[in-house]
Amino acid sequence: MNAIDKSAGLDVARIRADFPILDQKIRGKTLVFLDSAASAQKPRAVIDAMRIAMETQYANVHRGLHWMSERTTEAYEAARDAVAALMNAKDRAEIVFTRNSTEAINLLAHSYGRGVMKRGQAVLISGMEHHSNIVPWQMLRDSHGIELRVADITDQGELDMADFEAKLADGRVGLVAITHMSNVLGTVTPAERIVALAHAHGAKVMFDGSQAIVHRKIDVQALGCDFYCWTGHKLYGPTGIGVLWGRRELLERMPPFLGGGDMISSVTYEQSTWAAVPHKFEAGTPAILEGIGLKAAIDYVQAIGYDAMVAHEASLTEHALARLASVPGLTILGQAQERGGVIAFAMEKAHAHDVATLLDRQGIAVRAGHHCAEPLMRRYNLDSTARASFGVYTTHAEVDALAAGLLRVREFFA
Amino acid sequence: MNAIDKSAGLDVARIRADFPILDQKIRGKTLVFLDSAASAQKPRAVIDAMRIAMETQYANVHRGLHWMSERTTEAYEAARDAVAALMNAKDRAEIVFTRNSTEAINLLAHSYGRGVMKRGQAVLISGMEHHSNIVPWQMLRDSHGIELRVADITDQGELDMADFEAKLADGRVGLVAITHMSNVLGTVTPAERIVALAHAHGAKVMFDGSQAIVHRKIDVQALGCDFYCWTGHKLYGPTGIGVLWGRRELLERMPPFLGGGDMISSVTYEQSTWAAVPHKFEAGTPAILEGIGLKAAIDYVQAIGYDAMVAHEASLTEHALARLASVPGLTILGQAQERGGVIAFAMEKAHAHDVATLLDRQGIAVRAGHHCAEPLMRRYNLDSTARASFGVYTTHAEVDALAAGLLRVREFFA
Amino acid sequence: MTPSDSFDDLRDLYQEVILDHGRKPRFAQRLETFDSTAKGDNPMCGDRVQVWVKFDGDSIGRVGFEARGCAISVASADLMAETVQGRAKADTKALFEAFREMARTGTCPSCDAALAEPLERLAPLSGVHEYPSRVKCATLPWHALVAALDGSKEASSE
Amino acid sequence: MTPSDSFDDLRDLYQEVILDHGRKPRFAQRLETFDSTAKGDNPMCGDRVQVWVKFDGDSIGRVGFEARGCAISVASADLMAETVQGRAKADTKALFEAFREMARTGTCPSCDAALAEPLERLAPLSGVHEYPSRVKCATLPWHALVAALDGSKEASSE
Ligand SMILES: Cc1ncc(COP(=O)(O)O)c(C=O)c1O
Ligand SMILES: Cc1ncc(COP(=O)(O)O)c(C=O)c1O
Repeated sequence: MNAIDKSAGLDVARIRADFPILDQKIRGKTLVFLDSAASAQKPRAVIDAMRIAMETQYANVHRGLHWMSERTTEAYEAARDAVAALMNAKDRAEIVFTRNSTEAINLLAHSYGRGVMKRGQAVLISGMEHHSNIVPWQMLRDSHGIELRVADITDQGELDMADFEAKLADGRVGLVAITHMSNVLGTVTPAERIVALAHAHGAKVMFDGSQAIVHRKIDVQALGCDFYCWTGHKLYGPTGIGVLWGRRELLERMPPFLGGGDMISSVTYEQSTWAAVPHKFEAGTPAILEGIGLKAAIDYVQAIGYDAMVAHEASLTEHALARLASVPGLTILGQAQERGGVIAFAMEKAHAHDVATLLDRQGIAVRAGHHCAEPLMRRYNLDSTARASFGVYTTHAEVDALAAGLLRVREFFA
Repeated sequence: MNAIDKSAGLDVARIRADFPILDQKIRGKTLVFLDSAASAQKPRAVIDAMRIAMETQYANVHRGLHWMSERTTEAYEAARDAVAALMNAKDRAEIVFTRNSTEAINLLAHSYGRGVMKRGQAVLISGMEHHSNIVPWQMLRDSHGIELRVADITDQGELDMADFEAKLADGRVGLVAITHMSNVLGTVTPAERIVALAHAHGAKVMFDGSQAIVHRKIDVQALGCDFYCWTGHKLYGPTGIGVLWGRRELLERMPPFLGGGDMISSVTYEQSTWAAVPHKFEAGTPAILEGIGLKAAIDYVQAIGYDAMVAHEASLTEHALARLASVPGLTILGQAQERGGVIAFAMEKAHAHDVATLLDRQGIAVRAGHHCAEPLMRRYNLDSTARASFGVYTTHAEVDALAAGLLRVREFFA
Repeated sequence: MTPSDSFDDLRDLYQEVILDHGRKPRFAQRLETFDSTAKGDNPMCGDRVQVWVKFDGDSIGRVGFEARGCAISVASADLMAETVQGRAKADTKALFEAFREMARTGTCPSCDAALAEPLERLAPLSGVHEYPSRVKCATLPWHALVAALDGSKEASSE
Repeated sequence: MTPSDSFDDLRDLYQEVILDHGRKPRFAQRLETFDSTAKGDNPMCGDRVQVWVKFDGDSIGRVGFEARGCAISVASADLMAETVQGRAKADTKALFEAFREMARTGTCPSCDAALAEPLERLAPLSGVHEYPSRVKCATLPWHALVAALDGSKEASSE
């Protein structure tokens, strides 16, 4: 770790001490974890929050009436408040907990897509989506007669705004569902312009913020969008919990998705009536411990502050782009103006999987494959790439280690 | 705790030491936790497994290529093996992980109900189902033209087998979806007879084993059923994970439910193809930590052994029925021959919520309300009842404390 | 009844006045003549209440109710009926807000001094704040009352 | 190339023979005349292979392949082609099973002694057992070969 890791106002050494997992050897080498975009590591605060809940006050939530159930309900619902504050939602009832981003998007495709949209309308996505923001809309198309449109991206890896607008032109797009930050290219999409254009053409907008939530302060009211989803495990929280935010009036118009306990107001065999939002969308025993862990993660992130996180990431990304440019035969995918700390690359003469394995032997963890974005890979005529991605705990020295490791891989294959 | 707690071959004192939460005071009184049917407490082994995963080897699963991802994938998939062994599934690929029982049943209602069943067929449930096994079928009925039939229960709280058979008679029932153990009455339903009758009339059978899995050794091959679901948090595991088991050939015929990452084989905009079972049904980043916690819970339960657990529970239940019979004005719901350790009751002149709150003030945690079974409550002309339920850590002394606490409540309201 | 001290642990929430109003509510009756009525329903716990109001000019003349529910909700309905009787219609909403605050938090420090006296009468219910899921039991009759004053038939639940 | 000792940490999986077969496969060609062919496809990582086989009576005469994939999968295809050449068709499945066991676990203690010699040739690939998600890279060409022997066009993936 070098001095630069403090320059952005982030004391990375202190932060690293909060993540017990980072301090270890992998295959005899110091761990260099550069796979945070797939899933981030968990700070002590998250681990402890979940442990303490299980040790001291765990019980099922809602209607428990006894002390531990009341306390657990408070803790779980406090997670909703934390999420609402994090995203600047107008109303805590606009926060729906799901398992992950994928379920959030499926909820929307079922409930808004099948329940509110009409046959003949279209959903518009982009050419850089994660499978989780492609497949649910294909399934909607195939079962419900909703057209699926794809806005092109440029060779630089940015949204082609002309094509985007052209695909909105006929007014049949009911919903734009688009990433706020690509998990491959690192591209941050121009959210305000997307919203303005979409709304001008009568379409609602959902952002897939799975990556963006980690890299940008999200203010849904400022963005002006209609839905926004993300996933807890990438924001230093536990697995098993994700978020769908939606404008209250839209959520209220949407039929429920899953049926069962906790989402009803009353049940007879003839007919059931639904609980108010957000509970209408949360069937069954929720991910209670995960909500408690997520709240701890949000508190942790808020204590660091997005400004410091974003500055640190920008500094790391700039450093990484410069260092990787010095590795012969390496091509970086995407050169968007606005980008976050996710960098995919291909190495001449070496397959991405071999690159990843050979880095792993040096203790360096990167991901390799299609990154759940096959159509995007195909756009660049690739099967797979390797990808390095950064978190709050990533150091400039780790970026240097990556560059050095890649040079060795290149030599090894020469 | 008295000698009797050892008589069934279960050293309850030792078991209690494994559950850190149990050793505490609530409102100044010793905690008597009798709400395990809503959600069970977690042994140290589960807490530690999740903590250690986060401290030493956490990463996203599947296609990680680096050391921590490989290890986490192994640990997560080992949970599938543990579940398969627990239920005696023929094939680990038959184990689908969901968030909870509720999602498992919704998955079935969507994928089997909308994907395989035909308009005009019927689903047959019983009069003692949890909302989670009612509402998804209502939604299927209303969207897909599948009839919903309800087999009566007797005044004793058992399935009315004559009515059950009569409702199968016309051969239009495609699926029987029925509880294996009632979360209100404690009734264990005659699974083998249900399967034999259903199959004879051409219907598949799904058991809602949310309660049964805690109270009975489940062998899906011996039961002969087609689907079986349960929820991790009731079996001493974490929230956020549940199980749907299905016969492989049926799962293979079913279309996917949620779309996204991890459930595909390949994706183009025109068409996607699906991964093999069980991954076809597991979209997005799974509940990884929860899988790891669930495996620890299963290992814990297996080490105790179902025989000892069932004997302990039978002994507790018998004791409780006798003790509660001595409280004047108390009515117990259901008197099934075959029953597990879940006892719902109503007290003359005292509302169930008041009973629960007044027990809580004595440190005794019970649940009160409709227990997500409104139609069943209505069957007995009640709005709500209080419910005590037992776990491996429950002692006979705690049952005595419940009886004593209820006597005080009765006096207090007299 | 057993000497009250043996029930000390139960009594901080279920004070004698609550037990008493819960057991023998004075206003638990449908009014023969009334100006407005509304229902409240808490499907989560099965509590149900209907409130009838007879006005007396700008004031509340008389309130009656029918309730099915726990002791807390019946006592709350009865104490409410007793407390609002004779009060200006216009003040009732403020009182409800103050009561709700007290039910949620145990006190209402920001409350108008003018409400001190009626709040005092409702104070035995303040113990519910320790039981967030029971707060609705105490506030349900008030929701119905406010709905009746507003001329809507059904209280919107919280 | 740098002296091999500086790459010791990389070489236990990527032994020289693997790099060599991965870089310059000897059998990487479509056969002009063949008796059977089949494809293997691992959509999870994009590896793709096609195998052609020419029989020689009951034996495998010649094997050619085209592969797109990582060094492990290309080297495995090449070592496979070299190893099975001239072997009885009937033995090939047993060899595949033994190889798969070795790829999964690092050894094959239960394997038939008769397979010792060919397994020895495939042993450089045994290092993949440390990387469960790469095991398929090594076994994919074998799946295609077995499919070709069985007369099916597509290998069923694991
Ligand atoms: C019989 C029964 N079915 C279904 C459920 C729903 O389980 P979950 O809330 O974990 O989905 C429960 C527990 O609440 C239950 O007892
Ligand atoms: C842009 C993007 N969208 C969606 C997802 C899906 O997230 P999850 O797997 O948690 O549902 C991811 C992460 O994998 C992602 O990076």
